[in-house]
Amino acid sequence: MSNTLVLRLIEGMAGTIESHADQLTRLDQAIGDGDHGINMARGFKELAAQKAAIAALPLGEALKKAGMTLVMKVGGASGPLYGTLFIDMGKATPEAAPTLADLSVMLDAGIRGVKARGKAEVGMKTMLDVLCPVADTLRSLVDQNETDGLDERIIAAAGHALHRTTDMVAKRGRASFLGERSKGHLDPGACSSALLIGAVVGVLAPSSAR
Amino acid sequence: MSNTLVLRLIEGMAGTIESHADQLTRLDQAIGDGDHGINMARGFKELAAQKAAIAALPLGEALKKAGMTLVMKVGGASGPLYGTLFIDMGKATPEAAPTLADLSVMLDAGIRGVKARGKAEVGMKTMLDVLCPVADTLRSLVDQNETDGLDERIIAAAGHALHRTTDMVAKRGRASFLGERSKGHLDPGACSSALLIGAVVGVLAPSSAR
Amino acid sequence: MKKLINDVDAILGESLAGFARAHGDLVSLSQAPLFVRRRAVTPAGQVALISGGGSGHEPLHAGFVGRGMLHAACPGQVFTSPTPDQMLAAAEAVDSGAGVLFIVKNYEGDVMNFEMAAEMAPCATARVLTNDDVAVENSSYTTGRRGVAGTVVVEKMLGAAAETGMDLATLQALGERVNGATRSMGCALTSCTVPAAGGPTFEIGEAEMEMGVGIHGEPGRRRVALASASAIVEEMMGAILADLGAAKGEDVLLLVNGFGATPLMELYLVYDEAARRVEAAGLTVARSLVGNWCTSLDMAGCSLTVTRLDAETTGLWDAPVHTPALRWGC
Amino acid sequence: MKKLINDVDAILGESLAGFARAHGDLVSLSQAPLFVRRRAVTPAGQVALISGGGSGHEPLHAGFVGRGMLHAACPGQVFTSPTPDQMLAAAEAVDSGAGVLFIVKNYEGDVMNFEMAAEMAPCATARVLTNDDVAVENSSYTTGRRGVAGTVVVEKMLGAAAETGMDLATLQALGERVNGATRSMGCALTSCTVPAAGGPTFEIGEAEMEMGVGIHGEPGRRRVALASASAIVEEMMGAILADLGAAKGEDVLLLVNGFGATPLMELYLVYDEAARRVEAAGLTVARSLVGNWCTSLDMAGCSLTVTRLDAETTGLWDAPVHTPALRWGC
Ligand SMILES: Nc1ncnc2c1ncn2[C@@H]1O[C@H](COP(=O)(O)OP(=O)(O)O)[C@@H](O)[C@H]1O
Ligand SMILES: Nc1ncnc2c1ncn2[C@@H]1O[C@H](COP(=O)(O)OP(=O)(O)O)[C@@H](O)[C@H]1O
Ligand SMILES: [Mg+2]
Ligand SMILES: [Mg+2]
Ligand SMILES: [Mg+2]
Ligand SMILES: [Mg+2]
Repeated sequence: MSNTLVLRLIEGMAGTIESHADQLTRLDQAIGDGDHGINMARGFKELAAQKAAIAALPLGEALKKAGMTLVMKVGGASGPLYGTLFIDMGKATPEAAPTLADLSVMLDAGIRGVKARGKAEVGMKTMLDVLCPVADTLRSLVDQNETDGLDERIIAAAGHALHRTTDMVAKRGRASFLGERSKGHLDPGACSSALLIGAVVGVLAPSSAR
Repeated sequence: MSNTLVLRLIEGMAGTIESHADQLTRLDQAIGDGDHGINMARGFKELAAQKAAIAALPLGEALKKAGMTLVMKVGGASGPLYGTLFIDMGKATPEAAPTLADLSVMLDAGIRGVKARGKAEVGMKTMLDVLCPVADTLRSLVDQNETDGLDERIIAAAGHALHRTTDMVAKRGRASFLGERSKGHLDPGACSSALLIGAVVGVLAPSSAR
Repeated sequence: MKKLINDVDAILGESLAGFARAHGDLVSLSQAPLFVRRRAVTPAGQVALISGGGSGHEPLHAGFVGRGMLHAACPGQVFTSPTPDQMLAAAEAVDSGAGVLFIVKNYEGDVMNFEMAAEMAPCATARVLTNDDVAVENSSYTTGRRGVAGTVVVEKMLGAAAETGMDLATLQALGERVNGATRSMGCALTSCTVPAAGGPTFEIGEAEMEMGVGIHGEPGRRRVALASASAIVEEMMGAILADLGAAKGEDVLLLVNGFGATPLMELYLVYDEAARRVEAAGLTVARSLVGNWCTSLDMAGCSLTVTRLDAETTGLWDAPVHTPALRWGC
Repeated sequence: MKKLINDVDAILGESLAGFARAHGDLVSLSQAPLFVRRRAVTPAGQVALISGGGSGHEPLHAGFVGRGMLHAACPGQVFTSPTPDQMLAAAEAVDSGAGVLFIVKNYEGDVMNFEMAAEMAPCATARVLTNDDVAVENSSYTTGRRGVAGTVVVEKMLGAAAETGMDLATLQALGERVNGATRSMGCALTSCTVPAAGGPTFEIGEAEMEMGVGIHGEPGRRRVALASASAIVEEMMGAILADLGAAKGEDVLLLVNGFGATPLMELYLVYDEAARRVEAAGLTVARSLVGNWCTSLDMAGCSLTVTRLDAETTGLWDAPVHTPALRWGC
């Protein structure tokens, strides 16, 4: 990936998080402690501030540095989790420009890291409930070699998966303290994941951006 | 004064205070600390509880005991002041049943005590701004030997005097901390004095009670 | 009104029962007349310090009963002066024969009730009146200034002095000197709610504050727009320092006092603003105290207090104290 | 939102600056990475205790840094876990070579950030997780119970034990024992307001309360009608004692903790209700602590904590402590 693409990815993600920070915070007020948007905005602002230095690195190193930046800046549960996602994606990044198949492998590696860090699985009403369906979609499209309309399908998968968190009872994160009362609300971290995926797709395939 | 008259005086005063306690408190919230009605109600409730014992005493002793009961139960600024009023009236009470002239002398004595205790004079937006005009009215009617309609005149004097506290700037009591901002409100202690005078007149001359 | 209470009329007794139960090693409670006293008997020759006033300012005063501070405290109903029977019973309980010093905040209710107690007291009494609140214009035609959080400083220093065996007249003079070296001013963001009244004492808008508020929610200098901590401290500290008249180079004690509903996080932020201004005025913050010491029930806001220190009063401040609310050196 | 602050983004730094200024004799502050440490160097052979967590719970944790308690504290943003760089820098600053014990409240954010710090730490580390909140159902399928005010008890006792030279593994085991002997539950009358969010975290009616609330305004067991202090304590203490499983005749420590906006008067009233119920259950309230120790910004309400005591832990509780917020015995 070229230097400018990484720059634009960081700008795209940081821009989306900044403009949706209040919405993420409101979601977290409903079933958490009301800081998710604030945490994410703090971390991605720092990422944006360091974009030049990060974009100057090879992609794998760039992802690791971005992840470490998030770890050291976001705080809360989402900091170590998003940090691990990026770091472990970085570790799985090939030297050459990644293919779609590489991207799928990288995302799977990042998700494995998130699951291990958070001791969580799909269905627990967390960011994994967006990340995993998206990774599944990407993987199966790559397997079937069907790249037509891939970007719309990814976005659709993220949106649909986010929507499905509404009916889940949280088993991880602060929302889990609510038990049944966590139902009826979107998960904030699932929402930020969907937003980030939207931003990435928007940069990589601008035509299909929401 | 007969035993039952003292009983009825205590009941009359306690009843008025109880039913106007919220109003007195609201006045005190505006320019004081919001407890005048509560203080007075606490004191007069205790007085009512002791009415039998008090009414059994000669009038002078009854007044002193009533005053001491208020001192020990009301608290705040109004406790020592109303207490002193009653105690010093008691000290000026003749052995024989008091005449109207005696009553005037007794009230003057009580007011002297209040002034000394509170280092206050007329015009400082306190209970004295009702007590003094009422005492003046009583004294001049007694001097002129004009007892016709005396009760209405007393009531009118108290009401008019109370009304006039609105425009005063407080120089004593918590309202004095407000300076000019104390204007535009009735003084709570002046209001309780007017209420007590109304209650006393109501018992002594039931026909003219408000 | 949202409060952790049972019956509005029983709050005071129930709360003091809990207080006495929690601190039974230090204090004991008399329910009628109501007062809190040190468990330890006043040593012969030691003047006993008694304070008191309306409740709702906790830990003031009962929280300051103990070694090196008060000998007894007389709690009135919420925001209402105690009655003379309480002071008389407390005096009788803690007087060692050396006399009793009443520490009284300057409110007519307190002044008159303590005065009646003094008139009836069987022992020698003297009185120190605290009136540290610069928010109120100081005019000889009115009641004068209110006693507010500076009272804590007076009680601490006199308590330490009493332990040294200082006699009644000297203690009284010292108290007047400490009070004279102390200035305070406060500011409220919300009203307090007197339980028996059931609703807020004053209405205040979402974007307003009461500058110069008293410790009972009495209106202050003026109602102004909500400002930054920096602007608030600027005005309060300006008024305090202008009135204090300390010379450059002097040591002072800086007390940042919360009114009850303001979190420590904000109080420390205010402390930083205040201390920087004290230092900028050429004074040295030699001693500090930050916390909720002289509260107004559940009011949000704070007050600043500055006391000029000398070697004697610094030593008295540092002397060991062991009370439910304040403890050091032992 | 009404707060004594300047810029919403600068609150934490400004408040900690004031804290460090007010307590410069005891602690010093590192601004980047952000942590508070004891001024005194950790004696050789002494395990260093480090805690931390989101800010907004003051005095927890920074207020407990000092002799006989924590060696360092890492404050996160308001209600947000600190980041691993803070824990690493703090560990480097206070490790004497004997290792570092992290005291972590059971929230995934804290757990994961401390975990990453432990993975990167150059020294030996161990961890004690506090999870005393009985309001949350204890299920192995979820995150488990939250760590709340019981953390204060763990920090005090471990701090005293560390001073005796206890090694890392033994300290960790002791911490787990104290945490295991501790149960808490809370109740909120109003919401807190996170400064950066600008408004209340939850809506709550004039006649409602949140039973079993967490220390970040997280919803609790259920929303119920505002009840008397007696009924509230009955439910909370009932849940605590049922879960604690103490035998008749045992000594316990009773901690009544205010959430920040509840006056001392109410806390002592609650203490009385709580202590009577503990005694009625055949236990002895051997030690008590009443005040605002583990707060939720400006939330009104309180929590109860009960810890079973034995001779060792009683001694650790009584041992001298000298921190900004807690001090006795010296
Ligand atoms: N164990 C976990 N595994 C995966 N995701 C988690 C886990 N715990 C929390 N999350 C995600 O983090 C989000 C909350 O992040 P944030 O509000 O920033 O942190 P905190 O909960 O510490 O305040 C949740 O909505 C959820 O999606
Ligand atoms: N020095 C004084 N002389 C005469 N009356 C006074 C004085 N100070 C206060 N008062 C009266 O007392 C009333 C207030 O009584 P109250 O509210 O019960 O006491 P407090 O002001 O201590 O709360 C005032 O409205 C005023 O009429
Ligand atoms: Mg959150
Ligand atoms: Mg009043
Ligand atoms: Mg009053
Ligand atoms: Mg958080």
